[in-house]
Amino acid sequence: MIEFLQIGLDGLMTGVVYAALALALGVVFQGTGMLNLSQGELAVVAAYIAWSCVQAGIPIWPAIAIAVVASAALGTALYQGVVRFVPPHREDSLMTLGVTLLLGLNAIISIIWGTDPRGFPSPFGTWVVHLAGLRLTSQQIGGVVLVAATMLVMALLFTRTTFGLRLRAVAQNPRSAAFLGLRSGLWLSAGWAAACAVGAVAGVVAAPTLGLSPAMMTVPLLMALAAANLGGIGSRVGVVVGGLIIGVLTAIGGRYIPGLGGDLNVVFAFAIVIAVVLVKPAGLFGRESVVRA
Amino acid sequence: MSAPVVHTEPTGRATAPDIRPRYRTPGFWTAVVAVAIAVAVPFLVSDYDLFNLSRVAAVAIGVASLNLLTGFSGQVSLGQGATFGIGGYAAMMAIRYLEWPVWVALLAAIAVGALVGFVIGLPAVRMGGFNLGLLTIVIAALFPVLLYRFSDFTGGQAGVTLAAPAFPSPTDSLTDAQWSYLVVLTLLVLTIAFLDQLVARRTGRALSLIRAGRILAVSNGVDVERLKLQFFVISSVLAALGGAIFAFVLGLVVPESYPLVFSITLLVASVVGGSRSWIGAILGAAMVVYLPSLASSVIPGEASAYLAQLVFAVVLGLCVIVASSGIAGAGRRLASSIERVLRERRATAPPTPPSTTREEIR
Amino acid sequence: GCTPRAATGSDAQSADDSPIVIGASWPQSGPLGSVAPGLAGLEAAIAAANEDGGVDGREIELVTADDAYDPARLVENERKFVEQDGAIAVVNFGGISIAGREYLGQKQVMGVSMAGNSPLSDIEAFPMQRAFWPDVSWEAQLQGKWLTEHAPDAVVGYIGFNNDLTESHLAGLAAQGVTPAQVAAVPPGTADLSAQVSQFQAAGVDTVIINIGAPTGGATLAYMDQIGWKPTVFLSSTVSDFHTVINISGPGPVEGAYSFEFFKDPSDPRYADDDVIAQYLDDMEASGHEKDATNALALEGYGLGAALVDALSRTDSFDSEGLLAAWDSFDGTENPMLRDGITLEESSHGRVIFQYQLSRFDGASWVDEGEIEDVRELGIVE
Amino acid sequence: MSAASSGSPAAPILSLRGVGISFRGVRALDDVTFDVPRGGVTAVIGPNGAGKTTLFNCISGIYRHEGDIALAGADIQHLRAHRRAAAGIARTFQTPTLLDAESVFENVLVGTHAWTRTGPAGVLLGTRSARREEREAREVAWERLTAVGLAPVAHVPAGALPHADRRRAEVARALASRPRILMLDEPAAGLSAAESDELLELVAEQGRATGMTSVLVEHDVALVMRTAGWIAVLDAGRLLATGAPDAIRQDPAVVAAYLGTDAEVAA
Amino acid sequence: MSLLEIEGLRARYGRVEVLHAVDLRVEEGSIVALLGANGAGKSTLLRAICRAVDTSGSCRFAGMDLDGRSTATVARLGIGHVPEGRGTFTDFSVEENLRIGAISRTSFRSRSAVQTDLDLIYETFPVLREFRRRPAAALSGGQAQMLAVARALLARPRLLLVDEPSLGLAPLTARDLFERLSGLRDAWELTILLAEQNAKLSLAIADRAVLLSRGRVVHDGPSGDLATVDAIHADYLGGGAGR
Ligand SMILES: Nc1ncnc2c1ncn2[C@@H]1O[C@H](COP(=O)(O)OP(=O)(O)OP(=O)(O)O)[C@@H](O)[C@H]1O
Ligand SMILES: Nc1ncnc2c1ncn2[C@@H]1O[C@H](COP(=O)(O)OP(=O)(O)OP(=O)(O)O)[C@@H](O)[C@H]1O
Ligand SMILES: [Mg+2]
Ligand SMILES: [Mg+2]
Repeated sequence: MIEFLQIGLDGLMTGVVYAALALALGVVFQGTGMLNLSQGELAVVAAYIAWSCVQAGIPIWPAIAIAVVASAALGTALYQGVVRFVPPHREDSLMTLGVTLLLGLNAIISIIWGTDPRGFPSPFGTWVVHLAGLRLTSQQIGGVVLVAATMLVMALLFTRTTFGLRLRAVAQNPRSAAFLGLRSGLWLSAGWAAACAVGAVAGVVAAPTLGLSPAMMTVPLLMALAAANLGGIGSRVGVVVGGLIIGVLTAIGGRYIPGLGGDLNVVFAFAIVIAVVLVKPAGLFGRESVVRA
Repeated sequence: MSAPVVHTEPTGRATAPDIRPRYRTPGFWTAVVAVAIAVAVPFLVSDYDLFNLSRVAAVAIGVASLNLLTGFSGQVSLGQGATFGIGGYAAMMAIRYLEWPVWVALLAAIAVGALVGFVIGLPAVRMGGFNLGLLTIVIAALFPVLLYRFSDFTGGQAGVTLAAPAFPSPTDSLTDAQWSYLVVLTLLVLTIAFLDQLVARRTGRALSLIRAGRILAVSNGVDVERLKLQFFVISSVLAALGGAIFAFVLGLVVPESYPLVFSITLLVASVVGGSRSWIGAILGAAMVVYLPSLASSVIPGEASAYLAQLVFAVVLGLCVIVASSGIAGAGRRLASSIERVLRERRATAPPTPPSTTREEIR
Repeated sequence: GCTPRAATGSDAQSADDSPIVIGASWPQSGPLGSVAPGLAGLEAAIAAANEDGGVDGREIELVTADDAYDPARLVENERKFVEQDGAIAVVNFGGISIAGREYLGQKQVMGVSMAGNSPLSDIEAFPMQRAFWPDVSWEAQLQGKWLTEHAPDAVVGYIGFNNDLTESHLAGLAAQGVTPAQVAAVPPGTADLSAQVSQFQAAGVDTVIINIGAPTGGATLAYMDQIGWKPTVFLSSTVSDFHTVINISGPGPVEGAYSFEFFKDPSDPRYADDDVIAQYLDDMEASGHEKDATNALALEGYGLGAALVDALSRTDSFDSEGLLAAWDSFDGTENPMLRDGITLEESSHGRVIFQYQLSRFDGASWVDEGEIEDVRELGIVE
Repeated sequence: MSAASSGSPAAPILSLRGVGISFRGVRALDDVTFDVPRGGVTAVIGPNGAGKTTLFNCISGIYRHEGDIALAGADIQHLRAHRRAAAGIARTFQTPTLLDAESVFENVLVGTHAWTRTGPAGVLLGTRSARREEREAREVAWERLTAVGLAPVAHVPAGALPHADRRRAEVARALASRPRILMLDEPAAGLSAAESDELLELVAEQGRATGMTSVLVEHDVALVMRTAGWIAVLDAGRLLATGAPDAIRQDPAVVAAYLGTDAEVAA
Repeated sequence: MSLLEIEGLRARYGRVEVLHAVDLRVEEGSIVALLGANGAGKSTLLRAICRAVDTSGSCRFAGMDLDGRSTATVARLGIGHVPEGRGTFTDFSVEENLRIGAISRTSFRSRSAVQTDLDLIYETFPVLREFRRRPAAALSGGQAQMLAVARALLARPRLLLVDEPSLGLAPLTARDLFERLSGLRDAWELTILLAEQNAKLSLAIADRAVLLSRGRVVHDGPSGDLATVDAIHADYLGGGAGR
């Protein structure tokens, strides 16, 4: 039983990274209607920026702050420099653009920082908590707190301010939004900035566990996609819960379902996601959008 | 009934626009010329180039199958590479373990492709864009893992290889590479002719309706699920065929050939080439085959591989931005605007009779 | 000879002074982009040889191409090397070399791969293909043998990739009667193994064999250290160097780990004063690759280059056949990448390295434990 | 298609029995029961949100609904939407929905899907019957297109049409499906009085020629009174009244709920 | 000075010009009915004022030149637009749609002011209050039309451009709406440019009527005049001004 709980807990902690990345995916999806496949790579950039700052002698927390801000700036730049030239509402073009950004960012990361994997210090120190036979590392606890805080900030931003409303309006119907005085360029880049800031948190939370390498977010991105489907990409709580569930299901599946093991463990999680979306296409927390004649 | 305001040129037609026979469309003749050139190519270039061209042709079949799915029936798949790979494995294993002849092995690949298409298609046609994206990306991600997992069966890392060329030249006057290229080219042309017919007329219109929205489609009598499933299966069949041909060209199948990235690359090729165009499929395939090595050959020095990747990404990005309907779409637009300019120049020469001015046609 | 420069001494005569062409298709981008320094080492070795007058007055021309670890591109590159550049040998990295061996066989061109994958030992079916690293299963047998001798009751957990390396490794262990109680075979890209570690712990694992590269191996060791779990650790030789593991985990978590090693690590402080390494570092710098010089993979690529130059210096004819014959006749040949006392040897099955030095990480450096072991003498290889 | 393929001429072409539907608590239709007489124009009127469009959606099978619907005596409530379209139920949409990138002609041509039969295989092989059918479809589409007056813009992309022409294109598309029942959802909205009269006249003419029945949802009461032979009034999802135009005009409940003072209704 | 002064305005879609040198003035506080047959260019004129199509020519709003400004800026200057096809945010709830209408009102007092206006809107269209939590996509055609008009009103524009507001409204509701608009003109100092097929409804509240034909203004005068103009331009109005 302890083992089951411990493995579930480990999965939950792994899921934190998925959750953070899925949150970023969700923000950019709500804010721009784009499924941004380069979100993982953007998170990697943030992690490298933080790492470089640490190398330059900046303490870890300011370094992380710099990475978050720089990511937001990068997001804005990407929107203004690239994304806005692609016709919106062209799902496949936007997705291809995401792949293009992924390849491009990956190349830039590799050129600037090299492909050699590196260690990344945990900003939370290296202590361990034992509780009722279960074990949590400082990194795991800190990651949870950081991601929860990010989710909270996003929730406040989206519900307490008109930020979310503007973002969604511009994404959903740029023409009508313009008639109401919303500058779509401004808000779309704001959406990108917010998403990239969230992505930066994902990168910084992931780096100490996963190590820094240009490909570090490839698998988490896949999981984050599944998380977004499971929870409902339109729901901030949904994507986070989705990420955690995916983490747990993957860990449990790998351990307890015969024949899955460490490589097919994702099958269990994915099968459940697919079953859920077949029954509830908008995901667990998503709201079905009404289509009527 | 009062006629509508028309701000474009009047057609003045009194009857339904004719169904133009294929041989009267410019596209048909472009295709004929292209095929003629393609047939002449093996006698002009080296075997090495033919190998690459054969790869392009095989990948083009895969991209075309994806065009059918994405461009025409509106289902974006991120997993076509897996089906492509399944076709390759099916054909190679049929030859290697069952010792079936090559052509029968191709049929086996087709059958397996149909089965896979049906199994994936059943849930897929019930899913919308985002969910379908996940389903297909999962399939693409799991495929290589499964290949390793069942390595007794699939050969694991060593994969399955052919001991002899799949399409050996029957005559001494052609090298194996030349012959194989011609065979692959023929299959590509047949595939495209097939697809071009398939999306014409009534089915083509049904597909437009489906892309425009479910309610519109069913209100016009289109059985959306059924048609989508049919197209999912056909698309898988062609992907499997392309994969089998690709495997024959390469002479082997190994898991590394079919990572998730490959599936995504196929989608990129489809979009960049032009997902509603068959020429686009070939252009897209040529792009993914040639551009990476081209980019690495023009960029010398340290870190060249990643600069090359960056160049690749920039070129893709430019294509997506400049030509939102793909390179083929941009080409078509360019051609039609040239045509229009020419036409206008011709039209402005003689004084236009007043009875045909725009205002008058109401 | 011990450096690529040794080649200069060759006294074989040839009327021709056109360059000898060798092709290298290597992952420089893509999923294995991080192995690119191997190619840098290879280039440095060839450049050094050319600097010193080449082989028999002939320059060695190394044509390279990126294959992004994609078999189709590998085959494309090989075809280009062979058909357009006239290469007499083709060098690759890793398991996808399998994709090209059929073609090389047809064209009668020698292929050398830096890979421990067992299928590449099959020189009967593919007589033109050689592999530079020893077969992984041999090292696995050494580990198994050590375990049966020193810890017969060990409960073993194994962590590796879900590919044939793991299969070969497990087969090697099994040959020595060791069956891991727990196997975690994960796909490349998985980095968070905390659940697997918990599973190992719960199963009472006390010995962990890690054959998984950067960054996962290092991250896992760091995690194990943080949670205070200290089993006996075996690191496979190819994943025990500073770049792959120690720089990521930090030295502490690796302390006490064992590894059967055969190559040096330019980052290991113990080689700070090593002449051969100094020469290597100079050559890396001279060829503009100083950035990669501390990477063990670069040293291995350099070693591979030196071995090729050595073979060329001994060949009668500068073609594939001659090179292959020379390659198959190493005899106690020193090589810059190999640890002291280990040499390149001839064999009938294409591999050239048979000796290992059991090492233990003392917190700063790998230190030798006992004598060099030779898998041929131990009966692991005939 | 024959006008009286089944049932006696007196029998209703469409009968609704207890049709109802709810959306998350909103009872959009409740126990709607009435018959649509064969031939001519039947109007369905009612205030905004009364359930008129929803009724069309139920009849065309887009929603799963309660109750029974019979087309010419045959139950169709179990048929899926595309089967109902094939059975001869055509409609237009309240917000005109066209394939904006395609030409107007293509937009009308898609309407023929309902009665053409060629499947992918037939298209692929280009059989003689497939070609004949295609030719016929094009002729029908062209004829309907001309009838609504869109022939001059046949090759213009539908996205460029002004609002009123979009309505016409939709009507032409529906007519091209050779319907037995044509459901028009506010066809006159955005058209001037003369234009809508013309459009409705055209529909009526088609009805006389083919035996097609039209069901009209419209807020232009004068137009309704002029064209419809039979009127059903919905209010808040319930059937308020049915009857001939004169009777409806007098019905106090209808006047209160929908029509307002008599002045509004002056034809 | 008129609130809106348009001179020689041209608008084009791609290469096709559909407005040819339109001149138009809208006085502050007036209601101007824009009439014209199908395809005359009414919607295009409204879009041109909002800079939502390719335009040239002069267009001044409250003394400011609109040339070179974006649609969003024009909206922030105080021009509201109820577009053809409504353009509601279908995934938003009704109330979100309304609130987004007021999003550009930034004065610090606006919060309570918006609430007051919202209450007024709910009073006018009780059905919107009833459905305020539902997604706008669920609304019926007429309800959505009300929402579109209400949303534009909540922005408290100085100039409201309305494209066929009566579309899909039941007769009583349409009459109500027009009365309400006429009332708001005084209460909120609105100026309204009204493109409407239903000439009878719009002429009833309009001070002036402008008749558009094939992209040109063919009549511009007090709305009462249209009885006589009617005969001349019968075909432009499609056979009669009144229904
Ligand atoms: N898909 C749906 N989800 C939720 N509510 C719906 C849906 N469809 C219709 N409704 C509700 O059902 C009621 C009837 O809508 P319907 O569109 O049928 O009205 P209508 O009579 O056509 O009105 P109008 O004249 O304004 O077009 C409305 O209150 C509407 O909000
Ligand atoms: N998006 C577009 N692309 C090209 N042409 C267009 C576009 N929209 C409108 N037009 C053309 O501009 C002209 C004027 O259209 P507009 O929509 O302004 O007319 P309208 O007066 O509003 O008509 P209606 O009363 O039918 O709404 C029409 O001839 C139409 O074909
Ligand atoms: Mg309605
Ligand atoms: Mg209009």
